[in-house]
Amino acid sequence: MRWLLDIDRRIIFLLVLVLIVLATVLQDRIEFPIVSSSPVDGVYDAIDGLPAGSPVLLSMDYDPASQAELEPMNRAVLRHLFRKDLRITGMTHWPRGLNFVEQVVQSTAREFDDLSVEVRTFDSKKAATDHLALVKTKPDEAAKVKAQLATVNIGRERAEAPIQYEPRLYTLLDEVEKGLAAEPFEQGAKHHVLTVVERKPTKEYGKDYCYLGVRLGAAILIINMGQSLFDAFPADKYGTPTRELAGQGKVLEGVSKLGDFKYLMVVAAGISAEQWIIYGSQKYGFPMGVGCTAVMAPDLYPYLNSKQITGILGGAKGAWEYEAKIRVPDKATSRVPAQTMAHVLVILLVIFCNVAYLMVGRSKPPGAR
Amino acid sequence: MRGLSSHSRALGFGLGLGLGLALALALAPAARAAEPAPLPKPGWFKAFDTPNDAGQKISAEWAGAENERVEAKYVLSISTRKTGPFAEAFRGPSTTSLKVEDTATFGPWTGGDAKAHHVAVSPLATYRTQTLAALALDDGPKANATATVAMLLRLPKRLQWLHLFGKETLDRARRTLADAKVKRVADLEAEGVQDVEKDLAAIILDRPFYVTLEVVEGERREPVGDVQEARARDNAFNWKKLNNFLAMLFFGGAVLGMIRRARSNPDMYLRRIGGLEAVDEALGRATEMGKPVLFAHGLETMANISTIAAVNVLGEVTKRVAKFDTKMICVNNDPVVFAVSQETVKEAYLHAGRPDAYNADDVIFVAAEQFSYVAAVSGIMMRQQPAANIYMGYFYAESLLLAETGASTGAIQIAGTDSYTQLPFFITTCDYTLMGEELYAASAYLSRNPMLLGSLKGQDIGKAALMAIVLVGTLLSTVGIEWVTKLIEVYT
Amino acid sequence: MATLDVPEKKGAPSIGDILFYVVLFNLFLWGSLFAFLHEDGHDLRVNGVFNYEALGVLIATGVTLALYSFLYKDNPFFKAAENLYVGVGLGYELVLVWYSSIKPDLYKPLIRYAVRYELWQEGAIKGQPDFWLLIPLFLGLLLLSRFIPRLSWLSRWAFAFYVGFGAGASIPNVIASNVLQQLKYTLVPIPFDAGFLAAFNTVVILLGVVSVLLYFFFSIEHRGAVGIVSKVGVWFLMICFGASFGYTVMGRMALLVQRVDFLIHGWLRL
Amino acid sequence: MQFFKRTIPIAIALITGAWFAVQYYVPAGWSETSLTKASTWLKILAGFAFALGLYSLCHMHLLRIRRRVPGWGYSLLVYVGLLTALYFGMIGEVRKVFEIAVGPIDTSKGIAWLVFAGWHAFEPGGEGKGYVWLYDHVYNPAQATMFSILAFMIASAAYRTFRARTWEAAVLLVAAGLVMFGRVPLSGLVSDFFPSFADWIMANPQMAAKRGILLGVSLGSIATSLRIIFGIERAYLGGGD
Repeated sequence: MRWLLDIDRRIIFLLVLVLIVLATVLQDRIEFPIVSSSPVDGVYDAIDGLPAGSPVLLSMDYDPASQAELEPMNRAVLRHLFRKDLRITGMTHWPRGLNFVEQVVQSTAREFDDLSVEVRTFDSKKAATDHLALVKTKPDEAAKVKAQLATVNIGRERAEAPIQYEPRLYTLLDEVEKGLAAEPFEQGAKHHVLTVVERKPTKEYGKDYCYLGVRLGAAILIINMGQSLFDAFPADKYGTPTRELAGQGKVLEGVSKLGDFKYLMVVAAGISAEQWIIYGSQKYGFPMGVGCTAVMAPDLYPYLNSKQITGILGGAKGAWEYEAKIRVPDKATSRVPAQTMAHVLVILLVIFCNVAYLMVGRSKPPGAR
Repeated sequence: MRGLSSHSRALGFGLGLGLGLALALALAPAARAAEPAPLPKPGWFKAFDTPNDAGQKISAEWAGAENERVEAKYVLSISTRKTGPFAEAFRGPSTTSLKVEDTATFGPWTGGDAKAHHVAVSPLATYRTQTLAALALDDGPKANATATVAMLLRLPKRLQWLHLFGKETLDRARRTLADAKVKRVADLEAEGVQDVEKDLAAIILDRPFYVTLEVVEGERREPVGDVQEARARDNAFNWKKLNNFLAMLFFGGAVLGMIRRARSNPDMYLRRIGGLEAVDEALGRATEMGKPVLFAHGLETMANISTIAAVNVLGEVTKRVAKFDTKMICVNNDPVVFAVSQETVKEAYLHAGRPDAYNADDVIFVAAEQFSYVAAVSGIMMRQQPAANIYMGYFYAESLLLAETGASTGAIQIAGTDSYTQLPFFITTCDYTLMGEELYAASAYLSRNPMLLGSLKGQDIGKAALMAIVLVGTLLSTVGIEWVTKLIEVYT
Repeated sequence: MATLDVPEKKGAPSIGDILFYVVLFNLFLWGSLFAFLHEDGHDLRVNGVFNYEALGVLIATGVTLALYSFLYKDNPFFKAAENLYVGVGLGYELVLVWYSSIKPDLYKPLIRYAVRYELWQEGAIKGQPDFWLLIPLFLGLLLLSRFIPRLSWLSRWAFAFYVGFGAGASIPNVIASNVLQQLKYTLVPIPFDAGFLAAFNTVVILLGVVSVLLYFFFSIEHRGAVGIVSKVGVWFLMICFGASFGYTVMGRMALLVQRVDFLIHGWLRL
Repeated sequence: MQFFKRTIPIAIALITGAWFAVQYYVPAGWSETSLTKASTWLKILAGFAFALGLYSLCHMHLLRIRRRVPGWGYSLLVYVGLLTALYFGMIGEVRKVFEIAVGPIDTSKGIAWLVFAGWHAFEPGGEGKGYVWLYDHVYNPAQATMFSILAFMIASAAYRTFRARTWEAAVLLVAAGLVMFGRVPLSGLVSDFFPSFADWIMANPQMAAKRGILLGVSLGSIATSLRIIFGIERAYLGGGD
């Protein structure tokens, strides 16, 4: 048993490496049971329970440095908000995040475009790939191949015959421009190549969502927003007066101050989450949820316990669970399984070495330090 | 005709007056009902230099009033002349800008009238340095016709500024700009002239400003009080940071006082610090094995206190190394730390009476960046197999990489860091670890210099005070006495 | 020359070592070939121009594998990658020093007036030289006095400024962020009315802070009551270190996943 | 001599230290300016110090090459990396100096092409791309790889050291195990208790100890600062009395 304790550390290195390589190679084939934790449920259920058309505020307070951790959850939450047809108002406290966050909002809104696609079905993957090459090189010839027209809306999880919606379509189609084709995909033993003929936006700026941009002031800004949104943000990022956005049938209809929002979601890399709680929800009373980096999460749990926030999405794990809940597997989903397996390995190693240690007995002098 | 006309006019006038009066009387109740609630009327209004700032702003303060509501706005206007013209500098709902909420300006000292309002406005937002520069540079006739037109268009503004600031201000601005060789306003954006804008700002701010307050709702407008005068000044003390200042005086006093006492009373009890006792053991082992000792500072620069403490430890360790006649390699990542370490090691050898043993190449600058440093130091560990590794300073992710590699070579490892995120890794992989504060105590402990030991005693007094504050403060705030928590707020 | 004189361990590499080198090298070689040859692989030319990106990916892969080979043992591949990386890292930092401090902070506001002013009397250079910068220039030159052993003590003046600034500026900042801020979070009322757990948590934090502080006391013996409380402090410290360690594992694994992701999708294009 | 070697530096440290300790409380414009100026000066000083570092590193490797120390060939690679990075990084500046001195140069052919190839080789018209390329394909991967080695190290450290040798070690082990297990996404399958208990540990006992450490550290650093300012601790000046 002694040797188990003095095991060459290179064996451990090898175990870790093999496991992660396997998990990465078999990424698509690994089905991971996901049990969402109650903090994540807290955010999801709160948003899911809102009636369509409720105004919500989304504060995205991070910058490219925390992008890897926060962008997946930001997108996941946005997708959920859009899918529920809520009226979304976006903003940020961070000047460095201004354009970056805007891009996240816009591209997510684009995912809800109605896509008219020509579906060309092939029997083999080879034929489909060849066709794709043809679309790239000789679009005219490619257009002559017989096709069926269908409408797809990935955001709303809708697709017409001959294809059926499945989550894979999301990553396949979300960046395909008009006139271009997506990579072939297999469904029911057939291989389909989808060529986008037209994109019809279904989410309209100013009506379904808006982006107020950035304003400095942190806590003071939040207090001002609690008094009057129009004074805190006289105009949105593009110069449209916010009063105009509050007109009939517009995104801010019936909203003039923070308390009028039905929900606040904060995706934050810094202290702004706490500021939103203390100066915002505590003072003006509205439910809110927080998404933050894994390091910050423990600091926020006391607020969850005291019910000042409905839930927390913490780091990659939170994003992963949320992606599962809204059935859109994205970046978090592709990385978390490998991470998890390596993590479990470490736990097993610790258990194993302690069992071995106890069996050898503590009386013997320790071997390798 | 004339008589008639005057007659009829008088008649018409009388009739009109009568009718109007009657109408007014008849409609009066209705009109009063349609009229919205009266505007808030603050009882007093004053202006003064904004405290705790760098002389950029002036403050206005006024009493809270009845009927304050979001629709009714307070409007502040400023001017450089008592008679105006005034320009609007602030507009906000009358329910906001309460003084008690303005901790950004006052820190904890917002007290007094709970309903009073406070707003700090920057004259530079109204009278912009760019405008001053434009006017100052535009001087003199222009041959170009378009320039003349442009000048004419700007004339009202120029006249207004001349009226507000006087010719002397423009002259001062002109001199400043000429000194900096600025010829066009766009030049102000150029590199090397950023300070000119500061100078222009100082020229604009160098005068009293006049402030008026009005209450505005829709078309209605009512002035509050008289025109007030204030001047923006550089403040000498930031009262928001008073608690910080007092804390510094207290801790500083405790440390310095104890150092003073230690001079007359050098015998002092000091608890054992295992990690430091182990230094001699490690050096002894290295001597026995004929292998070198490796000393690594963390990643921080020389301006970081942990690094300073690490260099102090380095000095003490080197003295011992010289005594033991062992070899030491000191690896660095920051060039300043590297140079300082070289000096420290050299002097320590000299101090130990072994200047011959000093070799400048023992202190090496191995790499300039975090992970190439890791790669290089790991390489040194694998190839030279030091018998002891000493890590002192502020570490980041490299801590575990170094310590785990060091452990695999079988070296005795002693670490000391105040970077609490890395402490877990040192604790688990090193033989001895100085946690947090112990790093700062290390040089005192090793040198046994009474003055340094005295400062440790001072630290203990500080800790005792902190413990007392925590315990008493929690007790007080639990029974509802809040002022202790106010005392420790941080304002910037 | 202590750092140079210690001879590196020399000896014939064992069979295992040779096997390892051969496997590693072949992995790189065949992997790269595969990466270029298979269907979705890299292209040699893109738009008729040599594909520098693909070449870059190969180099990146080489560096990655060579650095990982250190996990097996110190070896020639690692030594090569290490030294190359040290060189590139230093070069990169030097370029950074030039672009981010010497050029904008010293050359532009001070020296270029001396260098270029005469050439462009009416030229594009606006502003005045900032003569304050003569101080750091002077101190910097003092630093360079270290190249002359007899004058090297002059560099102490520069050290003194550097260290003095660090020491002075840190005091108030430490009080603000580490003393007051931490006290503020600790000094909360014990919420007896918010349920047992909330009150318990507050008491736990209070006990932890006080006992850890007591553990750090230098000038009193850790015996009797003090000994017991500081023992509790040690337990808190151990919980803290264990928990932080455990909490970090996941994040570190993510780094490796990212790297493996590069090898499999970026290099091999699977 | 003692005056120049010892007294002046201590006086400099005293004056700068004392002023920048007080500066924090002085909001006036000139006080802020002194802070920004001094931090810029520190940056410049660090820049000068880089010359010392560069010399040390180059000197060491040059010696290795000259003396043919075993493995001296690897030292050549340091120079290769250094010069490549410097070339790609500084070629633009060199070109500027050239253009100021001799007027515009045509870098599309001849010797000028050879010298300035790094400026445009990687993408026609893409100036300075070479530096980005080097960053993306050597510097960045090397950095990320060294960083990711942590994953292996953390696994082996956990295996080697997490043993219940003493009561303290057992506490550490249990805390680490609980938090690790609670952080695994799968722990929720077993029981909701684990993730929430892990969070509880992080938010309470862990937080408490962290605060205790931070408070102690701040006192230690204040004391060290004062010892520096008042010249009691002067190891950085070579120690001595």
